[in-house]
Amino acid sequence: MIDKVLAKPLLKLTDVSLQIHGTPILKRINLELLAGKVLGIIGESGSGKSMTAFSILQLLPEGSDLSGVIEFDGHTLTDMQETRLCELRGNAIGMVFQEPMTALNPVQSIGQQVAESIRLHQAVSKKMAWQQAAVVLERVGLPNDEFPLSRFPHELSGGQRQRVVIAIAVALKPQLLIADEPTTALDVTTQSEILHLLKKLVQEENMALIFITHDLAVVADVADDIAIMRDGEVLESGSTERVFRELSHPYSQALLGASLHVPERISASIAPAPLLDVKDLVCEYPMPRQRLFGLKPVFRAVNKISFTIAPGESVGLVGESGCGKSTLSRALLGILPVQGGRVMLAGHSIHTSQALTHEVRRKMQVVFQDPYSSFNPRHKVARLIAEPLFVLQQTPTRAQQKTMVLESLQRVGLEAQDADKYIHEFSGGQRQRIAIARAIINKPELIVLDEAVSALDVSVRAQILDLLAALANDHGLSYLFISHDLSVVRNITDRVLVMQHGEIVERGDTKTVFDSPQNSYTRALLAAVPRLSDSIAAQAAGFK
Amino acid sequence: MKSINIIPAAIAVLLLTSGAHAAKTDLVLGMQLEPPNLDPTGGAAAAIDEIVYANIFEGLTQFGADGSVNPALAESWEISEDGKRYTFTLQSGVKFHDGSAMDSEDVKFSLDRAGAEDSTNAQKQLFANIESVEVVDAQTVALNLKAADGNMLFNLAWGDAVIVAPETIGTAVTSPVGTGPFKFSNWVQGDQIVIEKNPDYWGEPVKLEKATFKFISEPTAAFAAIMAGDVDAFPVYPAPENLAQLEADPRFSVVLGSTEGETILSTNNKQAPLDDVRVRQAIAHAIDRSAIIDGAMFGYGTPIGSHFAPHNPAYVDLTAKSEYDPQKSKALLKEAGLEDGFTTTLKLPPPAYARRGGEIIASQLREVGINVEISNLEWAQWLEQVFKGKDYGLTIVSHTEPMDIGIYANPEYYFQYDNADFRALIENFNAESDPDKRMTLLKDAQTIIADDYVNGYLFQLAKTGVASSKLKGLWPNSPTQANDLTGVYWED
Amino acid sequence: MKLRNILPGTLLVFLFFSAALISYLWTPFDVALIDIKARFKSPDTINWLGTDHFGRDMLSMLMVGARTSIAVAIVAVGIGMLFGVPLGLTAAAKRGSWLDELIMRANDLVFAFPALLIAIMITAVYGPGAVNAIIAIGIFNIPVFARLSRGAALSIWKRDFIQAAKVSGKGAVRISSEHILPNITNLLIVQGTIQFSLGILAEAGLSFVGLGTQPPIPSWGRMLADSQTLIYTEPQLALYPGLAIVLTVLGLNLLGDGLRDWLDPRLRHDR
Amino acid sequence: MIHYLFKRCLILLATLIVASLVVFVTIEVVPGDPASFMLGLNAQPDTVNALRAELGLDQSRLQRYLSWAGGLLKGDFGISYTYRTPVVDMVRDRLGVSLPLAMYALLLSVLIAFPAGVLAASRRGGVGDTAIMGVTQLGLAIPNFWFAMLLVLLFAIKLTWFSAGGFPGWDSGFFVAMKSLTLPAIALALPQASILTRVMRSSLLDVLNEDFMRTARAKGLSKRAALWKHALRNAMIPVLTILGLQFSFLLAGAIIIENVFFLPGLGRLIFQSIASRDLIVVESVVMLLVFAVVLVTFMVDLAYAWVDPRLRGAR
Repeated sequence: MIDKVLAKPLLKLTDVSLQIHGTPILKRINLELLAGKVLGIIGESGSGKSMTAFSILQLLPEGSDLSGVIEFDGHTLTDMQETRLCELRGNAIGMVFQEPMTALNPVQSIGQQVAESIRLHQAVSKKMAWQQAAVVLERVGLPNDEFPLSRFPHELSGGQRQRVVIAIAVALKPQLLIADEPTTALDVTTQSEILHLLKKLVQEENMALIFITHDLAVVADVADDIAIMRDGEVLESGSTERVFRELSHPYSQALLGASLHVPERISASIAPAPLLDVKDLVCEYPMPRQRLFGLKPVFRAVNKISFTIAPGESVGLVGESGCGKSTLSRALLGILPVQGGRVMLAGHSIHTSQALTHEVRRKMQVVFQDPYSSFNPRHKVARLIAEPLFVLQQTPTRAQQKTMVLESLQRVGLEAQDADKYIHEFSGGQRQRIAIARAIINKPELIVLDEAVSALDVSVRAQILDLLAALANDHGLSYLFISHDLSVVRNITDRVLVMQHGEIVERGDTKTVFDSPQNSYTRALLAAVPRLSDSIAAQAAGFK
Repeated sequence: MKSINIIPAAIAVLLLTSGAHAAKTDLVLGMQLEPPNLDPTGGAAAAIDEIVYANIFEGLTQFGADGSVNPALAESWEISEDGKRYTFTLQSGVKFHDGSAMDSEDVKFSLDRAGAEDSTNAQKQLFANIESVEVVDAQTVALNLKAADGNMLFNLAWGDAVIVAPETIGTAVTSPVGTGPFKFSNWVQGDQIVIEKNPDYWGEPVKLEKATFKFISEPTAAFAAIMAGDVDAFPVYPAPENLAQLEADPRFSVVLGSTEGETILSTNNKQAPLDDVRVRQAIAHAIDRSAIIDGAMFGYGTPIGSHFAPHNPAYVDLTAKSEYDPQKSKALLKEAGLEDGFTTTLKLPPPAYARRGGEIIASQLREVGINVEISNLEWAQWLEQVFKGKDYGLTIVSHTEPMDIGIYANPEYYFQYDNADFRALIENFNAESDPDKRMTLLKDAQTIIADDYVNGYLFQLAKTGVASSKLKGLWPNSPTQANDLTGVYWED
Repeated sequence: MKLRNILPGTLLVFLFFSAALISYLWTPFDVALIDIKARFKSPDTINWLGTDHFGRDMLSMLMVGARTSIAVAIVAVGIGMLFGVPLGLTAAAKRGSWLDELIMRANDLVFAFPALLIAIMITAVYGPGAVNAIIAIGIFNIPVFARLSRGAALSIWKRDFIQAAKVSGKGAVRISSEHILPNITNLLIVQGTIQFSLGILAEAGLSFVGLGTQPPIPSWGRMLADSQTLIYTEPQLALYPGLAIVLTVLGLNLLGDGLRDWLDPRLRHDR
Repeated sequence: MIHYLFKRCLILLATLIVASLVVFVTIEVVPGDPASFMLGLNAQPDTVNALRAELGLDQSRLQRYLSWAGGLLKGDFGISYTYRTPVVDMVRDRLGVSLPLAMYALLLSVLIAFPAGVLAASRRGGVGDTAIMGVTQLGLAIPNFWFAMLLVLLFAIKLTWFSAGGFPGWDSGFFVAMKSLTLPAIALALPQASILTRVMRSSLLDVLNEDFMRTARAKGLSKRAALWKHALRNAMIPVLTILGLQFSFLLAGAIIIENVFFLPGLGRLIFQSIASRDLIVVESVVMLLVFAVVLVTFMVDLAYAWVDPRLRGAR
């Protein structure tokens, strides 16, 4: 408390407002950060948290109009000329971005890219810079014997690339490091690794860190101070424990509530006959030939998987990207050929030689992850929702269709007049509702939810989860809930399957799996998940 | 300003080095068509003769600038009483460009070869009448004819009858070896052919050291080339529309002359309704020659009323027989039962006289109710469809062979004009050797085809040459397709 | 701002299209009428743009010429779309299959031929004329549209709503027509205008070398060819048709770019 | 990579074979008989037949195709009907004009397009950008033969700085030869440069929007430095594609320009040969051009790999 009064802040934003092409993005932002401290900025998409970061770096898109004062280490960044700024960027202030896949120049080796930022700010020989680069990469966990400097980005995984980005940012031991959603695009396990790396670096170099995220849990145990943003405003800021203790602003409470949210659902009474019965399912992809002649090698994405889903049951399928869960879902939906095993839906085989009978198709529907690519932008909502009706033997009349559409619209909590709108007029959350409306119009018995809420902000996600729970309760729907996010699965499924390398490594009641995981991988997964409740407890207890 | 001045200077240097300002003993001649090869006894293309005739190759006799037939490799000859044996005395000391001597053996070889069964000579019929070629001695050769032939000396003057050497004829297509005052030097295919002075020429040596024939097919390019000084002369300038302007320019002189090219609206005499003489006459009267000569040739060209060159002493002006009279032609069509006109085809070869003239004629015929469908053809297509296939109604073409009225005696010819009297007349003419009688026969011939309105007779193609005003000695006329450079020199 | 991009193009295109359309009903003078005495008239109240080397009214010639060029280009582009788009969609629907391979190789083959030469050969085979010019130009439009629609379709096929459609039991044909086609029309329209302008240039080129439209039907290309030798004495004869071509093509290109921005900003950089 | 190359070579070969068939068939149906064309109006039928025999035109189509295609493999293009010289020699002479001309034009268009494109992209929406885009629009719209006419009118006839056309040949000196190709090259380059500029610009703009450009800026690179060091190379792929297309276009597509400047190039050779029904020349030269195009596309593909490491590995 006291040192804050004495010490001069490293970074100080005073009444910073930003407009881009006239539309206000930031409204009178005031923030302070002391050297060596960690500031967490939390907000959902569109809250302006990223733009705050870019304002600090003075890297704003065309048509930006920034007012207010940003002071850094005694200089005023807001009226500094470009050349001086270039000297600061990457040198005194480093930045890490959200999307590691695209943050690196694909045509330059990682060594080049790290060395470049060194040579930019230090008068050192190519050779010297190269050596330093090697050192830095070591420190971010890319040992040179495994990852020579000559590697190109496309030869690295997402997590490894993020490490390179970090290496570029910290190469010159900046006083301030800005991390903009550095882990959002990554799997849970990688996420925690990167988090640890950042913590380590910050402590070792005594850097100040601005950590921007949408996920309270991620920052809770990292940040000294926290700022919660919405619509370009800082709703509340202060030391982490205070913020969590008081949570004066209703939105913050909502935010916190949402991320701890548990939808109410009555778990189904398990019926004997399974609705979905998967036996020894195998899916393979051909890969490009290695040698001139000889067969194309195949990649086995799904390897002899068996499981069942009872009517009214909700099953979670958890695994990290590339574990084959999407392949599995498409195979179940019958839109991907399988190389072995069988899938029975209500007693009918999905992968019969002849085309799927309408009756079977009707029983199963799907909701996809990306609310933006899930709809044909050229069609009106009514037509979008009505699409599954195509499978019915006798397609219903216009009138019937209309009523069915309106019905399912209401059931997902949308208005009747929404039927005549185009998809781009809706927000992400609303779109997922429409997706669900499309899924339930045929009164199916099983809905495959492929990362259905992963792309949504926490508050919206909570609403959608409630909706799904309600639908399940009302109509005894079964869900196959595919997700990489364990916290989601935990709150809405009866049973959970953990998937790795195309195989199911652990299965069982959600509760038991979460409380006493048997498989090592499962444990790793669970360990990696930042638990908000824990960190709050920690904060409250006043120690970290 | 300075920087701008530098550029032309630099260019000027380039120009000098590029030798665009030619030394005054060499000459760049523009030609529209490039010869396919350089063997005048093997190919028909006029372009061949236009380069080699009288320059590289010579015949026993040779055309003069006025169309007269003069001695060449034959210094003199005698004709037997019955007119069936021609004895030629050859020039002495004539050498081919490869140094070998030219003697009567070469003459025999050349003429036999040209007339042989498998000969690919385009004017074979010229030699059809030759019974045998007889070597009397090295300097004397005799021709025995099947029948008396007044045309023989004339025939032997053709480019297709030049004397070649057996040992070099194989390569004549690309590097001709003749006896002429120039010898072949170099051929950049698609661009130019160069010939240079033959130092040991048997006759009077030529004044030019070197002559370049540059091939420029596009009329625009031709104009540009002459204006830019890339070319010293265009013996046959392809774009009459520019002549007025060029004439006004002191740097150039425009040489107007006559050609053997009767430009006619060839008519398919076997295709209805054109097989009706009244219809053909109607067409003749519907055509306004002056408009065509103005519109297509910009005034250059002499109206003709029959298939005969006006500059020929035997010429009779028959244009009155087919003067411009739309009313009359309408009447004739009515008479032929075609008062509401008819439709026929007009197939046009590439030259401007045909394409432009065609459009004009089409609109003139439309005036009297004759509807023509124009289709533009390349030469190859024209030969295929019109000349060989006889699948046409009307076409426009210029017949550039000298004294070729004889073609009307061939019913198979593409006009398909079949008139026994005319054929008889031509036979007499060919057998006749008395000049006066020949003259009258020719006049009758002209009149017959004019009265039969075999074709629409438009105009005699003018030879519109353009040359640097300092250049002298080019042939004004072309009695045959040739650019005889023996007399050409630069005036300083 | 969008309007600013589209407006000039639209105006130019409209100008020449209307000129072409009007010429069907009315032209100041009959273009088939040749009057040698009246040739090379400079512009006056009767002949607004003067007369050509046959005494024909330039304005009328230009109007009918516009008709020819536009007609040829439109049909050529039509051919390209008619064959190209289905081919492209099929290839995309059956991506990776031998059919896809076949179609794409065939495209490469056509692309491998020097377009203008083939056009010349075609006109040499079947004789010169508008129809053959159209065919010649059209053939080379096919692969353009085939590639474009295949590429665009592939990116659409990846989208989730296609999966949803499959789950609803829809087949490749139905998906292509219901979902793919509507989503690539913008691209097609934009490319269409570009090919259109290229078509006009091509027609002009062919007519210029005498293989395009045949007399007495006027065409800009042939007007240029006819006036070639006169460019030094009667430059306006070469100027008007040249400008007509330039302005029409310019208009179409501007329109194309405008549409590109207007219809779908995401396509702004698309090539 | 090897596998990829191998596959490409197979495709290349197949393309050529099919192409040769297409070419032969298309051209053999062209009406018009070379022999009778060569012999002209007054030729006798038997003369024509004699010539046909001499040219081997009396053989069956299949025979002719096989002997022709076989010859091509051996690099023997046959003997021209009209010129009576080996087609190879003619092609060599003509290439001596067309190839330099194409390269010259391409060079010009690159020299114009690269700076212009970069400038326009970096000054996006600015005056420079608008001006450059305007000029390119015009460049795209002007028919190059018309442009060529105007060039001749101005530089050859009014100013007489350049000769109006023709090609003196390389033995008359490099500069003289190049000079005679200058106007044609300019005429050809104008539209090409316009296209290239636009492609350059748009693909640069794409790259400038990429995340890694932001990374570069965050490193402390100035706008300009980031553009040169990171954007350009990434922007090359579409540009390379267009360059490839343009080269093959320039090699063959210069027909009209060659006519306007009466240059003895490949295009004009084909044009004349079609007119004179010198079929074997047409066939051989078209095949040659097809080969050139396929080859260039192939090389462009290799260039991709050179530019973009992602393409080096598999495929």
